Amino acid sequence: MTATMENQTPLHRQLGLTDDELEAITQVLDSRAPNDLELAMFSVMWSEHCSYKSSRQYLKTFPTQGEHVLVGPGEGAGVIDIGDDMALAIRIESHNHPSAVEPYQGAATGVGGIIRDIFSMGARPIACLDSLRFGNLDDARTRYLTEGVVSGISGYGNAVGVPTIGGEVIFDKCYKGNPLVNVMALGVLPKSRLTLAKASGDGNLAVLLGSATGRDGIGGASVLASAGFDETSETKRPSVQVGDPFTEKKLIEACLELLESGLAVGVQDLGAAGISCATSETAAAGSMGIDVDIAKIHLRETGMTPAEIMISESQERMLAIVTPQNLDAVLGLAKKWEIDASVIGKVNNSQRFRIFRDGFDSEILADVPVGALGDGPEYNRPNIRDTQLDDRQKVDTNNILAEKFSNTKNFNNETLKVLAQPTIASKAWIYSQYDHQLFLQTVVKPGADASLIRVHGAKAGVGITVDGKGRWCALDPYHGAVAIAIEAIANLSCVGVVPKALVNNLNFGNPEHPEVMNTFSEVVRGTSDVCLASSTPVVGGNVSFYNESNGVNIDPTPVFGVVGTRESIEGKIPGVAFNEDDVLVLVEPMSAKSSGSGHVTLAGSELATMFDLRDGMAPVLDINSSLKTCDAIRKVSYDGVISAVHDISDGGLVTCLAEMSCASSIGFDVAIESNSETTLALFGEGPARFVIGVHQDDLAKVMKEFSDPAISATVIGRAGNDRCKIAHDSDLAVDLEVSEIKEIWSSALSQAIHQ
Amino acid sequence: MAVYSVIVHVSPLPGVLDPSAAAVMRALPALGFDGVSNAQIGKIITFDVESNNIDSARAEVDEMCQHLLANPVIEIYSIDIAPANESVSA
Amino acid sequence: MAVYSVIVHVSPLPGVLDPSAAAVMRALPALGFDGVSNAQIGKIITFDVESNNIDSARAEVDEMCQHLLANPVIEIYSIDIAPANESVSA
Amino acid sequence: MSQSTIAIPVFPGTNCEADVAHAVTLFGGIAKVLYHDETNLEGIDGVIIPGGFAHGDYLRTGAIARFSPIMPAIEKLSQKGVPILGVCNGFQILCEAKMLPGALQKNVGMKFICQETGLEVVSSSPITSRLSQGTRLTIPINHFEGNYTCDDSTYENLVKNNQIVLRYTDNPNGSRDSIAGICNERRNVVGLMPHPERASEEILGNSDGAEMLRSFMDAVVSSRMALPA
Ligand SMILES: Nc1ncnc2c1ncn2[C@@H]1O[C@H](COP(=O)(O)OP(=O)(O)O)[C@@H](O)[C@H]1O
Ligand SMILES: [Mg+2]
Repeated sequence: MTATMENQTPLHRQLGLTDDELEAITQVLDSRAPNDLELAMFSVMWSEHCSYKSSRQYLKTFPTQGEHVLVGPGEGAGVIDIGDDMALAIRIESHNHPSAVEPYQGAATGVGGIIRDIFSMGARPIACLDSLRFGNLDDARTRYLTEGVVSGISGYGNAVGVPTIGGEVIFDKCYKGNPLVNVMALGVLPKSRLTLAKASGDGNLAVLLGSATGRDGIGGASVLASAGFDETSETKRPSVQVGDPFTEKKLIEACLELLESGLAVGVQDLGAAGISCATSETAAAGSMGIDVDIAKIHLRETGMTPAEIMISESQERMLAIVTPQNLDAVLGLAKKWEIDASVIGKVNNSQRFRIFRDGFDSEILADVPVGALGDGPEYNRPNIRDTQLDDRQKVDTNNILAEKFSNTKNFNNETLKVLAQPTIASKAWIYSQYDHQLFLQTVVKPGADASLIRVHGAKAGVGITVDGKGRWCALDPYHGAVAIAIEAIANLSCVGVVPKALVNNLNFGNPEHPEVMNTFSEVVRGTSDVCLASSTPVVGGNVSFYNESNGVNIDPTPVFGVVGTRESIEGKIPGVAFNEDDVLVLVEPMSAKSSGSGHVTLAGSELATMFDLRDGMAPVLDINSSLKTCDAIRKVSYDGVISAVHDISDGGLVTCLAEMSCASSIGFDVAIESNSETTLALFGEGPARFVIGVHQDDLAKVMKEFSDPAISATVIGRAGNDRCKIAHDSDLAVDLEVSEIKEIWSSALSQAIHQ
Repeated sequence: MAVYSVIVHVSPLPGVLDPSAAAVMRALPALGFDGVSNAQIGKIITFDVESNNIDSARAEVDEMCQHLLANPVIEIYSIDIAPANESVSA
Repeated sequence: MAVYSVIVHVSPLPGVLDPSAAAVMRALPALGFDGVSNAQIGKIITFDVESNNIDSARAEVDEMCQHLLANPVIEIYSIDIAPANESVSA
Repeated sequence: MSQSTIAIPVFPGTNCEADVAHAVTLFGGIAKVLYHDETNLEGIDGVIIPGGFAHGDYLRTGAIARFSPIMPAIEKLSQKGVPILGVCNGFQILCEAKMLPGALQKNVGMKFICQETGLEVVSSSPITSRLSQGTRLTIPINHFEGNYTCDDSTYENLVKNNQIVLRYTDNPNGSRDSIAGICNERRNVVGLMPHPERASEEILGNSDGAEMLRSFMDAVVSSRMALPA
């Protein structure tokens, strides 16, 4: 942490602070230069990762209000009311850079961190979802990363006792050097237990619970997450953190008991910037001051400097603020759950954050205004639209592919190839490694459009999904974000769920590049538009910048977790699997039907990506008619009048029908009339389009639900037999056996991993 | 080609958290075993390898450690190697 | 009382198929390493223990092995023990 | 007869206790979740050791848990003939505690597996009394260490005494002879890797486990009638 003689770069710059930032710190300290410890704490707390200095001005524009929102962005997790005096806590977080350095531990500690955010609010963590991005699996390192990340999530999530009930994964070459690992978590709590991380009350004590503090992750997550990747990343390795799910499990039980019995004034998890962040933030939130006695912090290693101790990111630690009267009871609880506890600080009225060497009458090692660390700079970085985007959007990908296949009438081969893409194929290889059934709550399990859980103690069912197709945002950040948010809502509607809240994880490249800032602000704008139109407030999020390798940024990749409810969990829930003889109906916004609308496109599609066509315009949606279509689907799904439903997403209509067929082992015979080319009709993508399976007797009743002129519903064929047939404008374009399709779709991912 | 007996010893890098050792340390006193300290749990991997000579064998085993047997980001390893008929002491 | 350094080596009982060793044997050829055979993966547990003398220390450690550190149904163990200041070779 | 009371011991790291309690209540019992330092099992009519990761499964699954103060009390109940069921981690703990023979190693595929799995009922026991031999069921498994292993003489005894209770129809983890569940010689202690409580309600899409848990509750009632009041 100290500057070496031979290294002439001043310490603040070595720690990633600019000269202006140093100047600002000096001012905050009343013209005193910070000492090394203070500088170390500022450097972590003012990093991009902790301070949101480039993104804050945009994040403020998200709609965050709603009657049911109990806690919006800014706390450990967002919280919404789900009725019956119950509430849900929701949060998403990335662990991209740690996972690139050590996939197993990076992903594992990502799960651990997000779970702590949830129970710090007084909520019992009940579910995780993961959103993953890797390069293509023909690369050995990518296979290693993929296996490592999935086993890390499995190893930690299963052992800590939080089921991973869904997720998504996309393989694309833009993530080769910089994989993305986003994890979303959900918790449930009685509304009365809601606790915010605030240290109020002069004389209250700060108790550190859980693991001893070691050198792990010294400036780890924050430093790693605030700088891009290049050949020197090797040198960032010593800060790898190792997760201990067993200690976390005990911490969950201890902290929930602590909050349930009213023994803590506030609880805060220790994440990036460790003790510095947790102590100063809780004190600032309560408009108090805090003194920390560094000698009381239990350590795992010898010889640690005060700076190392204060910014260590050792995992599985929590900070509880307790009154002196309750201290013994709190220590007793820690003993029962076999976790270490030590009193490390005292809350006071000073409005200062002070660190003492050994006892509160010893040397003061740091002394800063309590809010200063959390009050980082705010930047208005240059924001300029990429000038190449206009040209790229003019490329007519639909036409290029139509011409490529102008002499093709039979698309059996292309169908099988698309189904074998790891991005399209069944994800069972992943989710069968995750405990997804714990708590006897998973009503719709991974493998469907959205997961659906019953919440013990509440009448409502809770649906949840996570989506984020960066390719669309690379083509047009505004329309791409709209399409992704609608896709998430469409997935929820398949399980009869009304969206209630959105959390976002914005994975972007280097914010010092003006085009990156532009895609960022456009994505925020697109997201906000859908959130407003659908009454889905943003209740939390996370920004991960500097996702670049060797100077090349990843595609802008916003990941949206959307949670919603349905009034009751009882009743028939249609799945992806249709029944023999079901009538198949294509339901879509009327606006998607006209080929000129650009709602359905091959640009950004799986088919285009297979040919390395990466230009064109993202799907352009009419937000209102798309939402109306989702509403209608939600109703027929909730009422149980249909037997099956699946949205048309990656891989287009062919993939949607094939997946329904794989789920049921039943074939289909479908004919589509459209004035577009076969390639677009079969493989075109664009959300808010669905195929439903309906029993003949219910058809008339169901079709009535789609009578709104904004919605189009067309009977396209029937389920049955053991062949999958699609005719387009009277040519038989696809004719394959169910068993062949199923074999390829089910095994392609595991084969690609084990090649 | 000759056959060599190999013993690879893999243990957590100093300073890296070793949760399983911590759990064992915590359990022992409850089981009536006091006075145990500094526990560490590592892996020991033994196998035979064919190679031209002991140097090439060692180089190959080192490669294996880097890529499969150990995780150099969080573990250190050491290699003992000897011609197969001589025994390598554990 | 004196302090003793202990190394306990736990390995699969001969004849018991060890899935982790089998996985290593499967993975090596795929990574281009041929000619490996007889792989076995064991655990190595090192710690310090306080006791009156080396014999009582050994007896205590043997107890720990019997009851906790190894499972005799599938594992065998061996114990190396030495006064803490002398080093025990791995 | 009054409702039966089932003890559900919780070790640090256990996570299926609420699920098992839910299922016990569903099938007419009173669930009593007990922390592992409990030694008084008075009034307990049966025990289900739930799944999870007791002590993090560090060192070996079940290795540390079996030393918990509650274990001798459970063993004492078992000697009286009280039905004891270990599910998943519970099975691993019963093996480590030598209340059941053999051991559970890592799955041959070296991966955690959470999926529906086909089973065949092999013999009658406290969890299969309502199911005839040869009945096929689908029940989820959820483990990394479910690969049942034992030496030849133990295996021969298992076969001779009909102690194999359940077999996988499509051995997912490499278990010897596809063993998914066994009982002790006295047939009151049963361990199995699959989770019947995860397959006991229509709403979860599978109720194949219900008959197993009903069988267990039957066994508890029979044992209460056999025991001196
Ligand atoms: N990384 C993952 N972890 C867990 N489940 C996953 C993962 N990837 C995909 N799944 C599951 O597989 C199913 C299909 O996923 P996906 O193709 O992304 O659905 P959709 O296109 O409808 O959003 C979903 O149920 C999802 O939860
Ligand atoms: Mg979908």
